[in-house]
Amino acid sequence: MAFISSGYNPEKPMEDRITDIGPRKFDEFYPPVIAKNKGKWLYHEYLQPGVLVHVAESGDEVYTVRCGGARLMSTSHIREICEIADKHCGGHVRWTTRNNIEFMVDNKSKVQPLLDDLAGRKFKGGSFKFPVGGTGAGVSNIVHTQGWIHCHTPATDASGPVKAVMDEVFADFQSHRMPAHVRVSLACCLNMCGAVHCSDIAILGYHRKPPMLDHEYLDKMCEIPLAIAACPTAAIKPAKVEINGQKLNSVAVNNERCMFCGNCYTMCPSMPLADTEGDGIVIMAGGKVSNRISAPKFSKVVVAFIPNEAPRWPRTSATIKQIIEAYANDARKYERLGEWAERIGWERFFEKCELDFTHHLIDDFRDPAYYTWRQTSQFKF
Amino acid sequence: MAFISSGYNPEKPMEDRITDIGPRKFDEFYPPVIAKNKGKWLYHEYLQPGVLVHVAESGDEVYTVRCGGARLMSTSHIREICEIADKHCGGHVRWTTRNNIEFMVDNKSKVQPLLDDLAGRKFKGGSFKFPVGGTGAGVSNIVHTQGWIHCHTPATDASGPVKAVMDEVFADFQSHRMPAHVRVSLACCLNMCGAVHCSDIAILGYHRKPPMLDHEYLDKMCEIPLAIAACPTAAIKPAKVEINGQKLNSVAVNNERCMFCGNCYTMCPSMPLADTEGDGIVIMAGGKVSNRISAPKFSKVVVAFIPNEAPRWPRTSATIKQIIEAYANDARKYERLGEWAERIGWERFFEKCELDFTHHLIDDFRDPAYYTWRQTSQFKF
Amino acid sequence: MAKHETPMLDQLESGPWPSFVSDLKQEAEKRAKNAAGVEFQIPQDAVEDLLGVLELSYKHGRTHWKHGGIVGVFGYGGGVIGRYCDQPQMFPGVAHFHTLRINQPGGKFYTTKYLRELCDLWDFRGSGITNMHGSTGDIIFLGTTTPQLEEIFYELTHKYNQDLGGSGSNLRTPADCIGQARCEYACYDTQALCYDLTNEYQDELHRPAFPYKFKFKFDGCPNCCVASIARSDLSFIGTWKDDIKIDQAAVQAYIGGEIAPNAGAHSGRDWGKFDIQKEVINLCPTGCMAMDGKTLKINNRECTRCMHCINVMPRALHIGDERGVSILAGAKAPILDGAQMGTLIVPFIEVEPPYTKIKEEVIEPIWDWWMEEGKNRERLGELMKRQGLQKLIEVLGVDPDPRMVQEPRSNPYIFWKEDEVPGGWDRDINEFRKYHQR
Amino acid sequence: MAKHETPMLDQLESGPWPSFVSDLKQEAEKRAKNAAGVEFQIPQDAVEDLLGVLELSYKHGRTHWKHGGIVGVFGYGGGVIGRYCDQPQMFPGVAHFHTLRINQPGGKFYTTKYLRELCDLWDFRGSGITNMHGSTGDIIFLGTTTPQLEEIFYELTHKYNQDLGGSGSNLRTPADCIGQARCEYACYDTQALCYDLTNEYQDELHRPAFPYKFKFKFDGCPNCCVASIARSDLSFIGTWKDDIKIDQAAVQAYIGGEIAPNAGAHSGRDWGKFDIQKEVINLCPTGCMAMDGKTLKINNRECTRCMHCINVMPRALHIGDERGVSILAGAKAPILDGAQMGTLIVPFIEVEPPYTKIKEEVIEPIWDWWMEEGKNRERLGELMKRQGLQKLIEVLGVDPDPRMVQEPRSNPYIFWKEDEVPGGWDRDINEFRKYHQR
Ligand code: SRM
Ligand code: SRM
Ligand code: SRM
Ligand code: SRM
Ligand code: SF4
Ligand code: SF4
Ligand code: SF4
Ligand code: SF4
Ligand code: SF4
Ligand code: SF4
Ligand code: SF4
Ligand code: SF4
Repeated sequence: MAFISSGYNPEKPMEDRITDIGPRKFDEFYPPVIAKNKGKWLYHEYLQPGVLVHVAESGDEVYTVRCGGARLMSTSHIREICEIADKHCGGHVRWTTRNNIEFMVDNKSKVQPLLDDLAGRKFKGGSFKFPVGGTGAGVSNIVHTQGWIHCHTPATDASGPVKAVMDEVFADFQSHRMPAHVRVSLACCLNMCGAVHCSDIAILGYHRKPPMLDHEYLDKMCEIPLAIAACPTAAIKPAKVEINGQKLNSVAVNNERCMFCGNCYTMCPSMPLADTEGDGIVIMAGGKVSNRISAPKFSKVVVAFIPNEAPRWPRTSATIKQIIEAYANDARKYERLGEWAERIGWERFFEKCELDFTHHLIDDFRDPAYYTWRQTSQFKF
Repeated sequence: MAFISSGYNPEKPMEDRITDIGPRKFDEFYPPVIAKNKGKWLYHEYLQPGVLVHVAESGDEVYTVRCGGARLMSTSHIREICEIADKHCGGHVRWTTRNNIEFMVDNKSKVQPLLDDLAGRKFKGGSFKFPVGGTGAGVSNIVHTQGWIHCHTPATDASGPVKAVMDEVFADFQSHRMPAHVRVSLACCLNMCGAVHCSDIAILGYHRKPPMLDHEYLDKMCEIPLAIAACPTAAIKPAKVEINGQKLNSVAVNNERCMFCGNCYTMCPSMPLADTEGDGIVIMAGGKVSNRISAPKFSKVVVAFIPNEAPRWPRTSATIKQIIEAYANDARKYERLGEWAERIGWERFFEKCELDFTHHLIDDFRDPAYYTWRQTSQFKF
Repeated sequence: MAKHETPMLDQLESGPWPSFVSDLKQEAEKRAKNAAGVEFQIPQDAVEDLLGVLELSYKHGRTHWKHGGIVGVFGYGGGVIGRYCDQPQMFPGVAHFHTLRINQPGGKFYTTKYLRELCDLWDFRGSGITNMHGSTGDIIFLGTTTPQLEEIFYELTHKYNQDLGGSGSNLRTPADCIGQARCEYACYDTQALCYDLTNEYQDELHRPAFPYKFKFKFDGCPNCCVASIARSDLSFIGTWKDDIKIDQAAVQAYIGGEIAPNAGAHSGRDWGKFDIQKEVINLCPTGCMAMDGKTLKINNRECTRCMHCINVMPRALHIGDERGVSILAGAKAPILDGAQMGTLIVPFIEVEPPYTKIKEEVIEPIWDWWMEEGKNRERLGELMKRQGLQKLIEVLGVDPDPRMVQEPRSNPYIFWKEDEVPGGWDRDINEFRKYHQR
Repeated sequence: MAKHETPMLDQLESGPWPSFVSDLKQEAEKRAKNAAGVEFQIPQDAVEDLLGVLELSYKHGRTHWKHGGIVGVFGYGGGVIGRYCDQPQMFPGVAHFHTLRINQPGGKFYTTKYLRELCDLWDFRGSGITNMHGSTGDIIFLGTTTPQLEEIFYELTHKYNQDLGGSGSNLRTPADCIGQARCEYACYDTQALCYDLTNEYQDELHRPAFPYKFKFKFDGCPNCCVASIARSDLSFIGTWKDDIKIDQAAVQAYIGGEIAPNAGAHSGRDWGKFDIQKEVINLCPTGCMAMDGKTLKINNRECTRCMHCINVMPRALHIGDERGVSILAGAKAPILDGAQMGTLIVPFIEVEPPYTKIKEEVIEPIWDWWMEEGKNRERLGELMKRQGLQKLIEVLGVDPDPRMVQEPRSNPYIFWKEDEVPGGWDRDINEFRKYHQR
């Protein structure tokens, strides 16, 4: 492969340079019906799961067909999306904030042909390329992060567990039988690149072993003071070690104080945490971000640990299914998962979801922990 | 006055000594109707504010007349109580957990004579000795602490503000027009000897100046390390000072970090805080301890400071009156003050009570402060 | 004539509420006259000087009392609070003015005989001024001198069969609500349990062996009339396990307006006709009530025993029969880290004399832990915060229970223990590096 | 034939949900065939090796990516995340595998023309693998080598009029909900505000001058479809001041069952006939709604604009006309001290281009403060926690407002300032001792 220059001259990086131009302007990309009716929409309706119509003051309508997507996406796949958009949508398409793909048409007659086209498209392995759904009171796409596909700190994979869980709850991606939105998110480590901390159900990668210390290289590869400062629990101290008769500057970790956050590893590659048996998944539940009825809520830890069972994470997906079913059976219309848990009481949540309540689920992190304990005589037997 | 020995021999303190016998046993003191029907009460009713009847399974009844009292009480006053109890109640009387006095009779016919007797008793200065009330949906007696009558750390008096406030709300001690119980408490310093932190309305003595340092005596009168350790904000450091040419060990206080808690003064008399202008009253509101409907709640600071306006603390009592009136006008039946404030929103509470919201009322103490800020787009204009 | 002018205090004699100033004055006068011919063992003018020093505080806006110093009775580490005036020359009658805490009887019931005995003793050996009662619950004898302390203690124990209460780093005087003595809501005998534990733990009450103070309070039901949940290191709140008993005829009587709701507690205002739906069913925090035609139904499994419905209709609804207590731990005042309310550590336990389970499985393990781990001046609640609720659960040897928390943690910062994680924590970095180059 | 065996990944090809493995395989195959004759500037087998290294991670249960190192484009401090494989010999195609963050267009609307241009560029100079989209909102070009970074940037800017997004201690790529483009709930033009601020602050976006990352997100209404309240340092949430508009005829149509509630979002189950009392009025969190005969009444002064009633009856109820945004500050992920949600710091502000008030009275003062006071790697929310909400209010120069708190403080630990207290803090101990002896 021969290097082909774009025109960029490394000798004169500033020559011709264009910077700070920002993104392309949104209105270049609006479909005509959007451009025309922007800010003048009157209402919307679901024709079926995955299919929406919005009606404008002008009487114009826009029909949206929402498709699930693995957001890890090849250009081949994007080109196929373009092909569909050209064929049905005048060359326009959009993505949602949860990585679904939206094809919009401006006339009802165009909806069925689009749906038929989408239904026919499958990957070689047999999975749908463009399953329609993800709207209303159902389970939408899982927002997620990099995992083993690209990041250096994950405690689990992202795309794999997402695929496994979405397969498990697929019927609810395509239906409206839930009491309200169910929003599932995944973050592969505590950095939580996403709104995992406020999701109906959150899948979180978590380490459970303190960092290993690569003493021989530590001082060479890391800024020791930065590694020490990175630790939120002050578990890291400077230390002198002797390796092969050589005295080296390094660090010591007080394992008892470590909460496995990996912040030290972010600052210092000589402190890796990853471990086959140590790493796995924490399940959280009951968060939300909308301000509808109740204020936004943080998700709560409901299962302290599930091992990484690649490639299909069966216990993780079964647990999530179990929670979703208990919720679907018991919650009231419009009630989000966290609202349901609070109404029935968390003691009932564990009972109805058939989950164990273990000591790990009791908050013991800093002062605010105290406010999560039960300070009333009100409880259910 | 000649010393009269009880029989105690200081030379032989252990001679004849009786210890660890505990309190007198409760059942020695029960009125017969109580002793007989204990654990077999069926229900109760209020005949009028301050007058209760309890009906037992046996059909027996006990009528209780509750009287307000200054809990700071002379033996003269107690003897007068005994006189009444002998006359009407077979020589029995009790006190409530809020320092009210309860006279009990076992027959309805005995109630009116008792009430008449009580109504006639007044102090020379004109105040009632035994005002009847303090029951049901009204304002009961104020539980309080020592204040200037006996304690070394108060930032306000106790008995004085209590008298002033009770005079102000006296009509509501004797009526049932409130939406629910209104429980007012007073603590003369942050030690909060009482359930002030969970009261519908709390009157709290607060210092606002950091301790003075009596360097000349500090090392002699205090254990410097204990004084330093006492400070919750680590504002105190050891220091050397020169007084009249003498080098002395003492402490230095970082005034910026001081929150005026007086904990150092508790440990070290050479660090007094009291100050005429610095000291005064904080008003808190919205707490409760019962588990009825909602869980117990902490009171919230609603007025950051009112100066000590001895002898009648007019601004303190006016402010409390104002809050109680707003509550009485606006709350629903059975709704405690804190439940009301939460239902209407604290922005409305300040509006309806005509209180200023100042920066002092925003929590800035430690991590949990954050959870009191508004983390939703829901608010009222 | 009064010894000191008290123009400011005098203003507190007007107004309807009982005036403590008037009362102090009547006591001062009584002592001055001494009609009973008492051989006062402390200055006769103590109350005059108390009024004087209080007036001075009103003028200055500052207290005139100094730190206590260590005074007490032999062999006890509590029960007395030392107090000295900072202007002893001006007010010699209160120069030394210590308080004694007398352990009140359960439910605060008295006979006049006993009260008069206390008054006689206190007129003779003290100021004649009391608090009925202190916030913890004691009878407070307010103001005497050091030499009188042993004398008072001797007379109390020998003549009146009465002991002192607590102060210092001790068990403090336990207190209870009136409970079964006169309340139909009481789920256990608060007085009996309070009395038994007070006597069982006399040593802890009198001899400081704890890191700091420790309080028991006993509420017969979740209405919490002695505020145990807010101010006791161990709060005992009565509750029940089975069903609320319903008298359907009485329910109808409430609906029909024949019985006033909430026993007439709202009689001071016209709140309109009683509406069971609005006033009871809709306010039930769990929504577990409903009218089924003329029958009131309660789904007791979902009831959290908040007392509301029972409070509103005491003649129709009664507490269940399978009774016991919930125990909450760690309540305290705000110093140092902010106030705490009690945390539910034992959802349900039987209350049967001699209360062995409560003592041996709850109180004593907690004390052992706190005495082992608690720092000087660290309350139980603070230790719980510092070492975590988990630790207390371990100490109690019970299973973690979602009833102990209002909600599970929202941070995932779980401190795993080495033995919980397969393979442990010792790993060979060079083995790791075989698979993961630097 | 595939370069690496991937038996574990292969199992992720089954099941209905789109398989990323199948997609990666189709891309690997496409590159292997190279029917289009692309002169790949990074290894042709990059995707094969990506599958290979991922399979290895599935086997080990551990990632095989190393720390990034500093790579990027000249003059920018962000937009590129460096990444290296820890088994480069086994997987040379992904030995260097950096990502580029391409600033997505507002609302994530695209033309196929533009998407194809991006695909062409990325097939040519990168792996052909993307994330549509990253969690912050960017188009993620996943995997290229260091020498290609400048080339890609040059082509993006010169040919496609397109810039990079943010990374590092910068302003991060702002993101918005679809808003007015297709949503009747939008209270302002999220795309316009997002675009304007993105362009206004290009310097902050590209050149690290902040203590840490900083995020803007724009939600058109309190439904928060871009989750701004949970994950942006400044969250802009649309709202209104006046009344919800009611179409009473449409209300009746909902009641009559002619229109499905919540636009049909609950169509998958029989929830029974729509009951406006149960489903709307009783669920309104402020209880400010009522039916007055056939008329729906809203006491708008008490409404907190939670959106519920509007969501349930979008054809009957419409947002008010006096529109603007609420601004909340400080949301962030849990590292280090626990997650934070945004705190309401500006209850209401108008949204009118050129948005001068928002820029000069909110964003810039906050940045000045944070840049002055923020520690290294301290997010705005953490600084707010450390210095207090008071401080931020001071920075904004506004009056404290009870709307900024959910409730007032329950601890009374007020840090008074010296100038707030008459007489100041310097006092003469000897003067004090005249009145208070030792
Ligand atoms: C397309 C999208 C915005 C975008 O810019 O891409 C969007 C679009 C709409 N949202 Fe949303 N929401 C979108 C993400 C969100 C999110 C963010 C998220 O999930 O990460 C939330 C917050 C969720 C949470 O609280 O955890 C969100 C909370 C809502 C709500 C409040 C739901 C609730 O019960 O709390 C509504 C109101 C409703 O559903 O009636 C709503 C309503 C709507 C409406 C009906 C608005 C309208 O009139 O057009 C749109 C179609 C709804 C649907 O999907 O059924 N949208 N919506 C996003 C689609 C994501 C997807 O592919 O699934
Ligand atoms: C006598 C006393 C117990 C004692 O051992 O001395 C007592 C006695 C009763 N309480 Fe109480 N409560 C007593 C202090 C309390 C306290 C403690 C306090 O105020 O410090 C509380 C907690 C208050 C709080 O939450 O801040 C308390 C919360 C209740 C409640 C719950 C009220 C609520 O709306 O939250 C009830 C139920 C009711 O009123 O219907 C109740 C009910 C009752 C009943 C009706 C119980 C009964 O059936 O006999 C008794 C008469 C009520 C009355 O006073 O109107 N009692 N009650 C106390 C009288 C204090 C006084 O003199 O005013
Ligand atoms: C007398 C009494 C107030 C009253 O007027 O009723 C009282 C008086 C004092 N209390 Fe108290 N406390 C009294 C009940 C309480 C209560 C209420 C309760 O027990 O229900 C509390 C709050 C509950 C709790 O324990 O948390 C209480 C929390 C404190 C504290 C703060 C303790 C903490 O952990 O936060 C202190 C400070 C200390 O211990 O140094 C304190 C300290 C004191 C001292 C000993 C002052 C000192 O630092 O030396 C006071 C002596 C005053 C005096 O000269 O007479 N007092 N104190 C109460 C005891 C009377 C009795 O025995 O019946
Ligand atoms: C690519 C992306 C995840 C994804 O797959 O979508 C991502 C990937 C990384 N994030 Fe993130 N973050 C991404 C969105 C987020 C979000 C979500 C958001 O912006 O809405 C968050 C939570 C919100 C927030 O900012 O608090 C987030 C919170 C973090 C944190 C924790 C920051 C904190 O203050 O708590 C870190 C740790 C750090 O900064 O060292 C982090 C660090 C990282 C690093 C750079 C890892 C590191 O320490 O070097 C990851 C690089 C992965 C890689 O190799 O590709 N990432 N990161 C997201 C950016 C894509 C995009 O530009 O669109
Ligand atoms: S959540 Fe952690 S592991 Fe996953 S992409 Fe973000 S930083 Fe990397
Ligand atoms: S993983 Fe986190 S807690 Fe453990 S040593 Fe590293 S920085 Fe500290
Ligand atoms: S509250 Fe403070 S000043 Fe008042 S009695 Fe208790 S310790 Fe003394
Ligand atoms: S008053 Fe409290 S905060 Fe101030 S120096 Fe003393 S102990 Fe510290
Ligand atoms: S706490 Fe319960 S049992 Fe005790 S007096 Fe109050 S209402 Fe009665
Ligand atoms: S006690 Fe409370 S929770 Fe139980 S049924 Fe009555 S009102 Fe409902
Ligand atoms: S946040 Fe509001 S305005 Fe934006 S898309 Fe969602 S519902 Fe519409
Ligand atoms: S928007 Fe919410 S608060 Fe306002 S009227 Fe509708 S349901 Fe009630």
